[in-house]
Amino acid sequence: MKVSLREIHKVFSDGTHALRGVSLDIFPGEVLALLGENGAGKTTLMKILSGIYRPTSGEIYVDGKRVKPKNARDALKLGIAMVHQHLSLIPGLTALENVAVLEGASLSQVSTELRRRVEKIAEELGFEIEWDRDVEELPLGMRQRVEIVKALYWGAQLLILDEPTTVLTPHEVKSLFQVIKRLKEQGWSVVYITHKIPEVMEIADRVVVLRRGLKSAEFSPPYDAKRLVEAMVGEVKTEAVEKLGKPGERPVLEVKDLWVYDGDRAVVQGVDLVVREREILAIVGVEGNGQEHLVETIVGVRKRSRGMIKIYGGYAYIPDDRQKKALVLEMSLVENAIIGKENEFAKRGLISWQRAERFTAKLIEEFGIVAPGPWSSVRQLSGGNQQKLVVGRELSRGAKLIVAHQPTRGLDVATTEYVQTLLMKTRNAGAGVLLVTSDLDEAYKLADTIAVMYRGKIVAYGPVEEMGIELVGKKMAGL
Amino acid sequence: MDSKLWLAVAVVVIIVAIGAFLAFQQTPPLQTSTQQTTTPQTATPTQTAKKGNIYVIYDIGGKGDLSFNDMAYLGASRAAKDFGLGLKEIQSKTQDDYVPNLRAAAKSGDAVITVAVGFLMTDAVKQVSQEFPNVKFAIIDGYIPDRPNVMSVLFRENEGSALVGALAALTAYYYNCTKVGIVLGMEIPVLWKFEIGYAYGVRWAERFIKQKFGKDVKFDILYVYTGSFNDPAKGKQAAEVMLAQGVCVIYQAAGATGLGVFEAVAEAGKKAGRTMGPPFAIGVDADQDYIKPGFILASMMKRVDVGVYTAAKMAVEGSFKGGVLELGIKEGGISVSTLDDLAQFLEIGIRAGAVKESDAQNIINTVKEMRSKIPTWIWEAVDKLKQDIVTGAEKVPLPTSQDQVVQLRKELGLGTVG
Amino acid sequence: MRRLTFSLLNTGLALFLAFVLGAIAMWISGYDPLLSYKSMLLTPLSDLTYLFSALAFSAPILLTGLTFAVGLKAGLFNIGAEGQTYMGALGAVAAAYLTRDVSALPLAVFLGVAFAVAWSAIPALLKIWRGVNEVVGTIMMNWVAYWLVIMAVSTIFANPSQPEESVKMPEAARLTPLVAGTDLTLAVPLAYLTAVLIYVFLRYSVWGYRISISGQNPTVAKAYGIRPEQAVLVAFGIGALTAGLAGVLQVAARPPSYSLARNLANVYGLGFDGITAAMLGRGHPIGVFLASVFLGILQEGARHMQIEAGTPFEFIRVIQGLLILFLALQMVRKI
Amino acid sequence: MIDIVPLLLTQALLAAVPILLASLGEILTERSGVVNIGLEGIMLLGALMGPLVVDYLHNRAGLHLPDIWWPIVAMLAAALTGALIGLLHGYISAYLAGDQIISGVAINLFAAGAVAYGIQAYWGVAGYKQVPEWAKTDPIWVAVFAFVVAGVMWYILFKSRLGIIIRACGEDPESAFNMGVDVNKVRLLTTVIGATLAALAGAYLSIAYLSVVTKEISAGRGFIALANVVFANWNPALAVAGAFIFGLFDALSYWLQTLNLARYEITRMIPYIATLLIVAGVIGRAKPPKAVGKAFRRE
Repeated sequence: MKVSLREIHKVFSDGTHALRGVSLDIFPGEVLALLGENGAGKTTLMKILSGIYRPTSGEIYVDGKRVKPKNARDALKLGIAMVHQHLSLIPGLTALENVAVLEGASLSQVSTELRRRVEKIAEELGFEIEWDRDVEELPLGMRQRVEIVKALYWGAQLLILDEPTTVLTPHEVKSLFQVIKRLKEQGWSVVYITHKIPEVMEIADRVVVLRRGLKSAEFSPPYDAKRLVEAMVGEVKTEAVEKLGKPGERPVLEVKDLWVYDGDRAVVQGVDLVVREREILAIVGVEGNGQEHLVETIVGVRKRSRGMIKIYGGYAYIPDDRQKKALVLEMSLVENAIIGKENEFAKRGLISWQRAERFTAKLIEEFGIVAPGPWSSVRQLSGGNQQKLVVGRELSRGAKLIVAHQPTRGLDVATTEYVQTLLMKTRNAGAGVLLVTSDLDEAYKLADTIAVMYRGKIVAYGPVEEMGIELVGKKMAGL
Repeated sequence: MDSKLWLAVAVVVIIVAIGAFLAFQQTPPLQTSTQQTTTPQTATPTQTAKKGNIYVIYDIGGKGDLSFNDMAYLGASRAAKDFGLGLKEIQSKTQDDYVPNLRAAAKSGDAVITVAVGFLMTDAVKQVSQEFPNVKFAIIDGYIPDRPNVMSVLFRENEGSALVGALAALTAYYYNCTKVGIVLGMEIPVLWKFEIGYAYGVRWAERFIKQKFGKDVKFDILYVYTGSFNDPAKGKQAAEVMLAQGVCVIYQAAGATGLGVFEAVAEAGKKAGRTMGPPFAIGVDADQDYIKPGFILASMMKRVDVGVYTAAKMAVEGSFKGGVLELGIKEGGISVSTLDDLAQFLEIGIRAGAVKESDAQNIINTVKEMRSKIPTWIWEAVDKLKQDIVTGAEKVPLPTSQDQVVQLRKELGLGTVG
Repeated sequence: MRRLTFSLLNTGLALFLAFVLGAIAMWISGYDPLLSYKSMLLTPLSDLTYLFSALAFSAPILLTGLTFAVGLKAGLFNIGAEGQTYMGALGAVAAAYLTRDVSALPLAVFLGVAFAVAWSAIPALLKIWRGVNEVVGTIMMNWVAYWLVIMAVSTIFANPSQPEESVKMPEAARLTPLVAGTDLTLAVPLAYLTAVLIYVFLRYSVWGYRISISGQNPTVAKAYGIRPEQAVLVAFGIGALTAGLAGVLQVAARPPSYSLARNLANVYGLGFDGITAAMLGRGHPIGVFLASVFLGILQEGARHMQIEAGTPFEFIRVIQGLLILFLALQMVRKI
Repeated sequence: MIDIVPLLLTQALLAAVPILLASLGEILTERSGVVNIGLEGIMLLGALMGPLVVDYLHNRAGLHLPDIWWPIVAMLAAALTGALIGLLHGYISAYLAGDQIISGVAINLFAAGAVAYGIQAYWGVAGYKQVPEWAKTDPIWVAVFAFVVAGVMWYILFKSRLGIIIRACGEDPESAFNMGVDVNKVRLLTTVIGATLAALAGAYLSIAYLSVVTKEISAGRGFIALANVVFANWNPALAVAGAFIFGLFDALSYWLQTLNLARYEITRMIPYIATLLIVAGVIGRAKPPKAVGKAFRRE
């Protein structure tokens, strides 16, 4: 099956011009890597192909015939399926029921035929899946496999994988690549969305690079990593982040024997760690190994079951999902800017909104936030500007401990650099940073100390000099 | 605004239109009562030309309470017709509406008499009658003895309740049953008169039986306050519980909740394969014998309509004076329903189009047959008690405070189950 | 600003359509819509007695409406105002029972508010500790309050000389009409002042801010040191404060009875009217104020509609229902 | 004392039926993501429209039917009324993305006025009207119907493919939409069915259980049904238990009262306290559908 996209434009209702005329061909039996940094439009483009978004203009052809998929099901009928980065299985339904949604409404039960065939597909791919559990309870890796099986079951011939490795261990990544190769051999097309160069080099038959909503380059093997990067980020002047001085002695965060349960599952199991002044401790690991619970327990969103957490000198918190965990989207910048420090703007219990507004204006200026005004709602801001607001707010707390959870996720290169620089500056000024990331590059760039988390435990811990990338990779995979 | 909006608006309009069309198919349009055909609902020109208006202020129960509001309407509309007056009805949503309602009536300047229905309006009438000393007020069930422009219409429901208590007990005795019951609404002071009066009548019947047959019979009197005047389901459940414990006659003083009592009694009778009691229910306030013909032994009639009519009449004729108009058995304000009463009520219903003529005849026949099955000595006994009350030979206790009620319950042995 | 414009336009359009449909319904039923509306909306404004009566009705509705509005801010669907109003009234009655002089008034406010707050703490704590949905919690507490207060008024607090109601507020402790011959008591300015205070509280106070954050996004609140549980407690507590005050004022500042009826007829339904006011007023204290005045005028207008046009009382409810239905439509989204 | 038990159980059963029917409807509706707090009003309208339409057809339109058909006609009339209101509420909630709570409150207000007025306007009697013998049916049939509905609904929600679709709309409308589910259509449909069941609950009161229409016949049962939905954790099987327990406590209270074991106010409190305790203690945290009450709009 040959799929062609012609001159696709997408303008979102908030005015973002995400795609500015992209054309693309996907041939049968190839693995096409769609490379680009966050916000380049890769995902938007593929969501249009898979029926989730409607293009503002442009045309889609499947085997030469013009098609207009209205939703994912239409696309699937055409043989196109997408496995989303934030998987789109429906919570509250079992894995099997998620596959069966597409069967359509009927008073009959999910057929045994479906179950049999689904299990067969899973077996062929070497997947082990608990079909009768609520998908919410399944680990992320397994959910991804459910999505792949679902796509195959419903006859997809073009499989779009959106950043599939973020939720996988290195071992799982390997087996995913094998699956992709096997699919390719059987004549399937795979579109592989990523911003990770090594993955591209390993798996792709062809690479298309997107930048700022435009196709910037196309490559075939053999690839030159450097040229790939250039095509992806353009020319970026990266200000080197300089680490100044050694970590101090005084701790700003102490965690001892911390246990956290989610339901009856121990998701954090006896974690010990210390963050000192002028130290960045990077906790790396594949997502879903308890990092989220660890962070959220430290900042008090979740309850610990056992253990001790001591924070010296206050904390700032940059969560991994700014829209859900850091900002109240319906409220204004001013109201968002003073969350957690509302007392500083209050006299006798009454907040002075004038002072809060002045403070916000300062944040806007200092951190280069592009916003219609301090009283416009945060929802109107772009993702990067939302993150700048969060980072600005948090760093202006003057806390001794910064808890940064995936602080650069979803940001473009420039903003990523900016945020990283800010973190480093804060460290240099004497604060301690707990950086939780799944991006090893970021970890190595910033950290003084690296800890690896696997299945709720810290499995390796040491100064960055002693933690070689190979060792870390192994530990992340639980080896 | 988009097309969907208009569609939604259209849906609403259509629903309302269909509903209204269905509801108002009948001609002539709009009669708001069973009892009256000729009382105009709206202020028509002919009406404004009338000599004035009777204002009726209903309490929060409003019309349809099967109690004093309905009966007050009945009396007021009859008076309006007889004396060529207009009728203005004002419904109260909360207790706070009483004063403004009375004021609005008083301020209108065309009120021949303003009738406040219900004891809850006592304070309000006290106040507004003072503000408007030239306006005539009547209050039903409320006690305001010292105002020249307020007539308090009170009823001795305890007397009537004693009569139906005797009727209940004697009928039960006739059917070899020793348990009677009473289902009440919310425990408010007015209802004590029903409860205690009923119990007194039952105990009187015991003495009567002893005298006549030389037998010692002891009746259990079960009573339940359902706490509600508007939930028939509660009345039904309460009555069922009583029936299951062997109660065969149940008196109700519970407004619309009492409808459930009738339902339970009739259902139990029909389940036992009967078209008539036992078990029996006893109605209250109005003549309710028609609601479940054959299963309602009689009704304790509290003629609020008579009270309202009398007050209006006095106002029209200029004989109105403040003070208390107390209506008991003697004055014809309290009675036990008769076949004549039933016929009269049904006649009103037929005129309003609420009852079909053929149905009415069936109802009367059924009730007649039922009554004839009750031996005459029972009716005579009830009559004797009535005479004794009129002459003052029997004094039915009249509880006015909680302590008295508690005391009387003990004395009369209410609520004991054998 | 745009949001405000939308709100006003929506409300205006809803009002218009509800009245038009109401008129059609009246016309079909054979009543005179013009006369009905004139007597319903204009007569209350034509006479000071009527106007003050309308304002007197607006006071308790405003207070219970604020309960719901504060709950909404905290993301709660707190329909407990009904029961808390009963408890407030019970507190006032208890005060009247305990002291027979002017001190009954402050005691009434204290006890009434305390009872109401204690009552609201139960569903609040059940929500926090056991995750009991506040809708269920408050519905159940409303019913329990209903029977409990009836029992109290029928027994210890019964008025021996007028057993259909509770003991009366001592004469000295009553808030009597400010203008003789009307129903305008201090309750009205007090309620309006409360609305202003609640507005200030929600807009300017630290806790008001925390409630808003918790209501909009509890995760964010938790992450930055605001405890949503506390916000729930505070929102319930403030709500109970106003609802309890409504109950107290119904006893202490409402002529002629200055007591609590045995069937709770002078407090029953206020909580639900408050929900209506809060919805009409879009949950904003000033909006709730305007809505409660409007509802007060409707309630006063209802009697004049019955007198002058002979139109039954139920039409008021029908129009209110239609009005709120049209509000739900959110008819104006784009200008 | 023991011989009262069958009666109490029967009473509990019959008192449970309206609560059960309404809460089953609401469970279905909420499972798809729409909340309808207008149950009370819909019950009232159902209780009125059943007898009213039958009366109209029989007495005014002169329709001749065997008596056995009239209760069915009444039930259908009530169902149709419920369906229309459901259509309105569903349309507002789903397609217009209006505020579902406001719409529900409006239904309650509207019904309270319309039913009181309707009884008066149609029959010319204020407040109440007896339902004629020939239009009545034995409540047990409706009880059986309610239990069948509970079973069917349990099957549909948790076993059938339709249920998967419905739950998907309530949990994650975005994803459901992307799977080709017409979310708003599903929501409209479940709201219509839910309101239909609530109206049948009302008709049960007037046609089967009490054989009378009064202006306040629902007497708060719609709100109890709402509580029961939460109590049942949105599960039809548990809703049966919840409604029955509520009915049982209700029945028990009268019995205790005839024994003079407690003041009536205390016995009347029992069901509410019991419900509260059960919800707090036994069921613990309720887990509502994630998208309940939230409108779905496509990007």
